[in-house]
Amino acid sequence: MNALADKHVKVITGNAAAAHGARLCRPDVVAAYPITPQSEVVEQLAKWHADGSIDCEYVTVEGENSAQNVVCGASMAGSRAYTATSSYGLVYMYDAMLNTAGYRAPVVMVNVNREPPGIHAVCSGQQDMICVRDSGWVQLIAENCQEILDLSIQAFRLAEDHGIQLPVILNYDGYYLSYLAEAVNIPSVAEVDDYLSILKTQPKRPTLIPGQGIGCGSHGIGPGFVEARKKHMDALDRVYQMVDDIDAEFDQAFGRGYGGQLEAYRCEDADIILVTSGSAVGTARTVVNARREAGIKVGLVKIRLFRPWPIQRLARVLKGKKAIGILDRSLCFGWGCGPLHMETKAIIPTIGEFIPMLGFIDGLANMDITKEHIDKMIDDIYSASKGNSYQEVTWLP
Amino acid sequence: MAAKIKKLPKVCDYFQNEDQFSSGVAYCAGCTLELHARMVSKIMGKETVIVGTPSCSAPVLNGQNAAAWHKMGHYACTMTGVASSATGLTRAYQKAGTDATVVCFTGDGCAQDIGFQTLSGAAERNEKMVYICYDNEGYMNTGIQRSSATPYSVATSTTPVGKARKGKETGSKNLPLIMSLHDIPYVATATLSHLEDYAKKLTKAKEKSKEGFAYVHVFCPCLVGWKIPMDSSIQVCRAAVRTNFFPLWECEDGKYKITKEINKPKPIADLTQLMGKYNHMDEQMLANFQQIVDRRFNVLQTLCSI
Amino acid sequence: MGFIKENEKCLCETEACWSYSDKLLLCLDTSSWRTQRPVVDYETCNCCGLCFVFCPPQCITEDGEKFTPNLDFCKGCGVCAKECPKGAIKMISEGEYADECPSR
Amino acid sequence: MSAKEIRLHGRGGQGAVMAAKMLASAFAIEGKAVATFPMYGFERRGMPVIAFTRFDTEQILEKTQIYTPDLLMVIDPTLLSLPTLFDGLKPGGVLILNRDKPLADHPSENLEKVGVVNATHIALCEIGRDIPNTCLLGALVKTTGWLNLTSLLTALGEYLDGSMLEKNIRNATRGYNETEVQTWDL
Repeated sequence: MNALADKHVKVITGNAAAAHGARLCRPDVVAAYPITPQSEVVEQLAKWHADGSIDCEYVTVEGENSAQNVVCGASMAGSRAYTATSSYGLVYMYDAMLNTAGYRAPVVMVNVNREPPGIHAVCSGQQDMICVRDSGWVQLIAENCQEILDLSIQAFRLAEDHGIQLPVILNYDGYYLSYLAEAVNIPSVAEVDDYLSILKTQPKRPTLIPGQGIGCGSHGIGPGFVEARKKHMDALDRVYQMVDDIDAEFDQAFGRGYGGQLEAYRCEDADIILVTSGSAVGTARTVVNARREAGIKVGLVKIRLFRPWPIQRLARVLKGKKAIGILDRSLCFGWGCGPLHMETKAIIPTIGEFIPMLGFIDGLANMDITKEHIDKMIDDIYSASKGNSYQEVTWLP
Repeated sequence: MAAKIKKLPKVCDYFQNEDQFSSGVAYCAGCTLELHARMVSKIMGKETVIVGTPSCSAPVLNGQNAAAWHKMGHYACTMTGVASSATGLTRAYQKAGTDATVVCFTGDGCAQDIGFQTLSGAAERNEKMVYICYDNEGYMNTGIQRSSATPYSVATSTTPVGKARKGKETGSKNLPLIMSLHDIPYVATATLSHLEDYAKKLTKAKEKSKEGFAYVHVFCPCLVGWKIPMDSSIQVCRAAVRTNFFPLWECEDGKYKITKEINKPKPIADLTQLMGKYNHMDEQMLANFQQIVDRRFNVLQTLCSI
Repeated sequence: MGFIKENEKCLCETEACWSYSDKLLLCLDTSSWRTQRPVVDYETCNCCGLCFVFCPPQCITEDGEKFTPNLDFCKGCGVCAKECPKGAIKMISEGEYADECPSR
Repeated sequence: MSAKEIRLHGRGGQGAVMAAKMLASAFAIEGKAVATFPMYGFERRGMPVIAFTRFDTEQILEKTQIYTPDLLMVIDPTLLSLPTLFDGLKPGGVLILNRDKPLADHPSENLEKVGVVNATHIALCEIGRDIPNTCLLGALVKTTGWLNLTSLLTALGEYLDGSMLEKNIRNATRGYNETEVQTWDL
């Protein structure tokens, strides 16, 4: 295991890892508004800014809506722009997020997952990212502190790629990851510069330079609107391959790869699969390992790319399995199940066969997704795989 | 014997540019906003980036697909996001060392209402930009609804004249004064009847924006919404100044000054009679209105005496 | 909707909606809005230039000699006539000119 | 040594969260895998706070709260009366306690060992304020022997500098030296 003897390894929180990730990518403009449990990110960046150890414009805005508009504007003027938020803040910037996506501004944003408004809860939960699912952003989800840092770097690489030009949200669980301190390997700025240097070899995206008669955000009139939307969808299509590729590049450069769009953990010979995302994956790995030792052929799919949804790769992993369970930390209102569950159901035609699917809703509002819970889920999936009747959606605890 | 042009009016001395707009653009015939927009484009210089929102100006400021209506740099944004988007642009140019004058160009609906938070926030941070609010006293683009800039008693489609109520029951928010209390380098009011005063102020605002936030509040009558004859908009501007309804003043580095002193202010009825939106006013309402105008002017005079 | 196909010419060369004034500057035929036109009586005109500065679409031109409304763009609002201190500009109904060839 | 789980109980402002992080860093210095996180909603001075620290020779994958701790650290003596304090404590469990006197009775049947130190008193002497957290970390080192004092003192340097670092090094060292260990045969 990593030791602090290696001077690049530090015990830091998920939030600090996110801040380091941003720092290493050397953003030109950072704008953010503090919110629990994200505040540590903006505080850390502010501290580095005050120390003069990061060279950026740091805008202490008066609300998240402004934060999003600042980074969108800065990005369109050619800056590398970064913001961070959570929950109420995320939904407060919704109109501006749509703008950012429509402008194809390659902004990178960290969203520290927390329950959004409705029932007040200063607690973990992934409902916030579900609220902005259809905003046209790319959405990634991290499992642990190291991945938060690594994925921050990958997010800039992805967002700014000339073939993509889309804003990216990096999600990670509030509390369970935001405040979790683990040993994290922090690369050097030079290493990250090197990894991102490929962006400099690409054609320049259009930027709003004064005096050149350029306008940004014209009215899409008739076919112009349709064309812009179609291009956006096409770019999202290109994200699949790009996410796999840049993760492989990252593995080569830093020795840490994560599987791209998703990680299929012990899935190859598995009869049953549990699909989940975020911090719950770590706990699920330990349970899967234990059940494997007990002779149950169970595999685990970790969703890293939530938008666009990894249709093809997920379908390939799930094909031929006897039963699938999906663990959600949020709700899909109107479907009576969780969003990952609903999206997995939607790829049944791509899988090409019917497989029993069991949804589990757990981890709302800081409720702990325990090993016991996951054990029970695997029991249920296993039972369904044997042809027994099953409950389609189970709420835990 | 026909006269020859000896010299052009003084306001022309302030022009840095040709008119940057296309000759034919979609403002109503006789609209002061068109004159305003063209003046801004002449005065603000080459490195201007105009930040605008959905409003009467959007079909003129925003491009259409790949084509444009004017030659300035332009950024379209949401109603809430004018000052914040402009902040993003300003900071990006600062970081890159690019010369730029970022000019927010919005109506009162955005500045005073939905975008007020971001305006106030950007002013408090003293962002280096010019913010020009064209005040047409309501949401004119969407069908003449009231805004917080709509004055007392005005009939709009959301404050109509009925049996129980007659127009807007409260007065308007005094935004230029509020902005001056943000301790920013420059705040001014202007209107299109007093063009030299206006040009001077825009020029000063541009200079001051190198130091920080400059705010210019421009009284801009809307023919349709205010029920004014097509040829009379400039007259209405002039009457607004002469009645002290819209005094011309500036506040430079905390020092307030009336730039156009009115020796014998006219009664407010001289203004209201020019417009259909005040048609329902009775004596009592006029007296109330006069009181509001006098009170606000007194506050301004007091500030100018400091 | 042919442009949606791969490799086909698009309306916008970029991924998003950017406009370029040097490539295409749009222009409305605002002269068609007009129901009356300004006619200057140059005997009365003292060349003060107020029409020139107050004209909302800024379509009055000057050539060093005199001020002339550009009827290609004049919307016929009448602000120039109203603001003229000499009363040298009259707004005349377009009906009077209906038989003339269009000015452009 | 296999995996150990530690639960820290303190009050907002006493540095329970910081102590948990420092402890994690100290284990990391010794080459262990570590994971630590607090669980609270609002950050309020005086409100009871829980923090969790895990360390292991293997990579730590689980992200759950700690339900069956090997060790409890009680930073505020008044929290000893918390009815849920000993919930889940593993047999052979350890308690690190900030208190001016040893325990008079055996509070939990799974509790084998208690390290008691008057950390509030020591912190007031050494730091001048009631920040007993680093003193209790010294007590943990002494009571358990799970890590070396030097690792702990090195770890403090990752979070503190200048005179605060010196004061806390003295605070931790006195914690190590002045801890009284009580044991029970289970």
